[in-house]
Amino acid sequence: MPPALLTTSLVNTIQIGSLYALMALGITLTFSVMKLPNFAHAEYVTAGAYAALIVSLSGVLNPLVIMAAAFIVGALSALISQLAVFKRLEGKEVSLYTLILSSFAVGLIIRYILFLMADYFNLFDLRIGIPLTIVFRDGSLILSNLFAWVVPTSIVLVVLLTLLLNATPLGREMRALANNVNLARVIGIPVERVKNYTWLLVGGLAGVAGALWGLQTAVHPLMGWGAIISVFAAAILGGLSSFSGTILGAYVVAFSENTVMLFLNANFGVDLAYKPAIPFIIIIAVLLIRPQGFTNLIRRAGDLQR
Amino acid sequence: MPEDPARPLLELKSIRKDFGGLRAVDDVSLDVPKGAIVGLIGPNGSGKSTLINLIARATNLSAGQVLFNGENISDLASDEVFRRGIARGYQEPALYFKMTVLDNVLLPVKDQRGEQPWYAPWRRYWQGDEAAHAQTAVDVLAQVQLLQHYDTLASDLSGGQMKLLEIARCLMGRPELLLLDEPTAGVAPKLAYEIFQQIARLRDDHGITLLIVEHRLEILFDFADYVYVMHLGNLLAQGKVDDIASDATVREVYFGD
Amino acid sequence: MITIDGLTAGYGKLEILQDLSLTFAEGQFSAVLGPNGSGKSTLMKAIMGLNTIFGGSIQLRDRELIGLRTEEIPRLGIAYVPQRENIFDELTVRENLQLGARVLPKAERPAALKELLDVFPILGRRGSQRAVTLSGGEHQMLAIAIAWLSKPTIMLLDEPSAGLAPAIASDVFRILQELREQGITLIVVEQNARRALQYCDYAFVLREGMLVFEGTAEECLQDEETVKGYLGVHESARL
Amino acid sequence: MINIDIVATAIAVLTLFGIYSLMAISLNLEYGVAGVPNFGKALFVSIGAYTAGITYTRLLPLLSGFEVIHPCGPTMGGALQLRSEIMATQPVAGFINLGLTMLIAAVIAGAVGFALSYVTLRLKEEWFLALVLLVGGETVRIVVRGADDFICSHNGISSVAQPFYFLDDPRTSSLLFMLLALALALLAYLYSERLIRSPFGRMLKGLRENEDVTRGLGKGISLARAQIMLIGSAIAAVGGALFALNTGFVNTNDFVVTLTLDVWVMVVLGGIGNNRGALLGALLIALMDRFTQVGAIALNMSGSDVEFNYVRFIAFGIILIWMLRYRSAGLLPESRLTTGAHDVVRRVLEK
Repeated sequence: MPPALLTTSLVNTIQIGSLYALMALGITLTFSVMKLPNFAHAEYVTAGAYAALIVSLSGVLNPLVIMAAAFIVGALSALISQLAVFKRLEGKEVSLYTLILSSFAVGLIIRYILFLMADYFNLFDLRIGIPLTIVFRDGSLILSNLFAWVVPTSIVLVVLLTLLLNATPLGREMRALANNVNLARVIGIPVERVKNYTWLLVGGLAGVAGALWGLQTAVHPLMGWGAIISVFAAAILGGLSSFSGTILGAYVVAFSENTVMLFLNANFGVDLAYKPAIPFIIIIAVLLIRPQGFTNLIRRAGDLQR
Repeated sequence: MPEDPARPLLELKSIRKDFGGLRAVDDVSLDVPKGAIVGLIGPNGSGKSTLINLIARATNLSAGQVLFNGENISDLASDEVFRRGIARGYQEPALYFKMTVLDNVLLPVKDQRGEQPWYAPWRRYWQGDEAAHAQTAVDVLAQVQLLQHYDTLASDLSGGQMKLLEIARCLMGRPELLLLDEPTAGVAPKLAYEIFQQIARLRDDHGITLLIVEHRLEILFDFADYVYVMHLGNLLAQGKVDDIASDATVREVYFGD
Repeated sequence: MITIDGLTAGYGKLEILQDLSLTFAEGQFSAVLGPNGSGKSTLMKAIMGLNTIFGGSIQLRDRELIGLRTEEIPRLGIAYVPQRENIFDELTVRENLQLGARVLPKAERPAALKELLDVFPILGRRGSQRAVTLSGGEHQMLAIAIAWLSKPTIMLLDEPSAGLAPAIASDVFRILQELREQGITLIVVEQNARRALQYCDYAFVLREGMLVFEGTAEECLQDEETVKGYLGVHESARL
Repeated sequence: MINIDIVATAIAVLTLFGIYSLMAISLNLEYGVAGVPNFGKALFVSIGAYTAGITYTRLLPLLSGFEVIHPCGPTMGGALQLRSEIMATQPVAGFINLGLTMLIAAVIAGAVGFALSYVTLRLKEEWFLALVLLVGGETVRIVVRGADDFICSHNGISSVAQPFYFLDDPRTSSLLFMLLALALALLAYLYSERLIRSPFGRMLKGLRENEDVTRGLGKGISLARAQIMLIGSAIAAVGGALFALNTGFVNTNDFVVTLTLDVWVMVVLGGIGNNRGALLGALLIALMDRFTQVGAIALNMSGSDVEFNYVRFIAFGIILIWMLRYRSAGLLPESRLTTGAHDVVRRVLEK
């Protein structure tokens, strides 16, 4: 594989991996706190991307404002799906398959509302209108201002989220809920409120991920849905429970989709059309061979440090 | 294998069970002789239910052997254990709540022709067998006084009836050994006595051997031949009912003498 | 302090407690005794709003508890230590303690955490360990500490010594006695009657979901044969 | 106003109903009766369709004594023409090909379903099976889409025809095809009804309610689950083959997760565990599909820009959530079907 291709693919890995991490952390958080594999998560991403697109089309080009709008829209769509659907089903002791099915349904509704809207206002395949400039060039390696936005922002957000979970009372309560919800009730944690905050956080992060994503590719109602399996693959690599495992998983998935795929293509002639199969293969392999994902590896390393 | 009449029906040889760091059952050896009603008592968390689960192979042993009729069944799956003749009841009734009483008892009948999917659509092939099983079910249900309820959903039964249905369901598998985990839990005192009367009849009329975990000691002591006492995963004492009832160790674990 | 009147409670359709009436007095260390399945744990859970209530009332100083959500009850000064899964085992010991203190006003938390180390010195050394790595005795201490940190006036404990070696079980009861000296009303479910009676002031004996005996610890010990009969460990019970 | 050909619409809806019924009955057997969450329905349906795509381009010419023309790329037109010629002039070859297609599809899908059910044994959590099947379906789709020679990668293959193509009157031929689809659906319905009312069906319900207890009662549950996956997958593949014949071409884009969801909606809507419910669900979705198409045309002709298809999916989601929330047993809840043992006991009691 030519070195130029390698560098580009590594840059892509970092860029895409950071976005995957933002989205996959949401999946992990929903699964561990709410015990729900939420397939509607993809749609919070798309909703955030459209919020960002609309704000940018209205002439506001400040990336912070754009991301704030995406955060709010993503957070609200997540909270609404909890209050209108998931919470009501939860009280009825329904099977997990009912919950999975309902998350598909919620996703369907949001996705096609976005379709209707995009259709009506002609908002297909537009990019969020921040002008593209090149900030770094060294031989074949070209970094645009998008890279300068996307990568640091997602890394900062991932760090902030990790801090929130590990060093704030709210984060502690979320983890307490994930660990033992009955005990959380018994010691007086307001479970419903913590859940609502979790949804806001999860949706908001997904929204921002959508906005960042919309900076580098065109916004389309299917963009989130198209990535959902990669994102699930990352979360499953984290054992659906470990946050550090999920982040690692996100970069592993991005690395396999970009660098490994290019490597296979260059050396073994594997068609690039098979690229979408990579996260699927990762998921099946992990579920079959190592369902706990990276969890124990990381924990062991952590325990050794003590 | 020639059958040794002196050989116990069930033998546990130094069995052990660890859950992570916790040793739930520690080096327990015990025998259940053929045709006996054997009681297993001990305070909460002493490992009685785990022992039942180990014998029925609902969980894996960490060490030791379970011999049934002299055969080592430690590595069999739970369906094989049932087919060898060991049936078990659960502490919380584990019935098919959305199925009728009759369907509950018919399901465990062994080797049903109609259970082969390739033959299942041809009624004629299995209908005769099914009618015969239904006749057996009539007898079994009549014995536990549930015959009138044959068409009721299991979820609509009372707690005591659920316990009886579970015993009836075990019987349909024609077991040699029946493991019961607190057959009177959550049942009114009067009914509890009746349940034990039914249990005694299983031994007397059908020759079924019983191993029973029970906390109503006064009822158990009326019916059991032999009692094992467990505490913190260990076998603390064993003996005939009269010895155990006055045994200091039993009083120790239950009262703290 | 807690007055239970005509309480019928259980799980799903199952009624385990039958029309139970009793009063836990303020400042006392009460033990709830009885064989397995007699409804001891059900009583604890009913107070905490964790199971189905079919009828009756549970009052804390004239305030009705039935109908409150579980998470509101700790705010009234009642802390509960369940028998199993009573710590957040994936979190560190320190985080467990911080969660225990969360009901307190912010200003009081550091003092409470500091005071804790006097009562439970062992937990200070384990601060950054994940709780799952604790030994059986430490685990139980942590569970009690979590409940104690909310500065409750009443603590309910469900078999705090279950599965512990006798020496450690006695340690647990000694700690409970210390808490009682701090003025906390204690209600303890226990299977080992002798051990409970050694430490508590007052005992209730349940059987088949009904109250069959109550009295001070001395009365229980004097009337030991009767109590044993109720617990099902006496020969006379066979007659 | 637009003119709607009522007869043609009815034929189209009923054909679709027959095809959907096969899919719904297969999922009802797997999930409704045995509790196996087959979120890979699209995979098994697609196996049927891909098989049709291959047999109609490779097997059919051989059966009727022609050389196979490669159906992809520049020779595509020639292959299509050859297919038309054979289908129009040699109906017997067409029927043999149809029978072989269904047989091969059912065998392959059944084998795949049988094998995949054993995946469950290795999974840590029960719902992972749903995920593995969902993802497995997509993986196969991507691999098939990437393979050039299989069904012409992403272009799809269009040399599939329904067996009554030789008739001059297209209406008669589509009517006969509708009858074929309905007959197969009826067959599947009768077969699965008998299965549910047999001791095997009773064991499957036991498996659904409590796996561990059923195993503890001496039942080999892994085998039973594999068997029902085999049966369900084979039925779904027959549905998939008909689906391909009905649309006239095979394209991987038709077999995405949405198709799986469609089938789930049919079963949830109609009644989980009830075959008649599955049929009702299939009928409602077939009607909805058709009316969406008609509605979309009507809407466009009235000058509106709104894409009616989107509204269909939104309505779909809302119906699904509403059903799950308020009528989780479906429109036709499961009945207490039994083996006849109840009649025996009733007679004993009456005596």
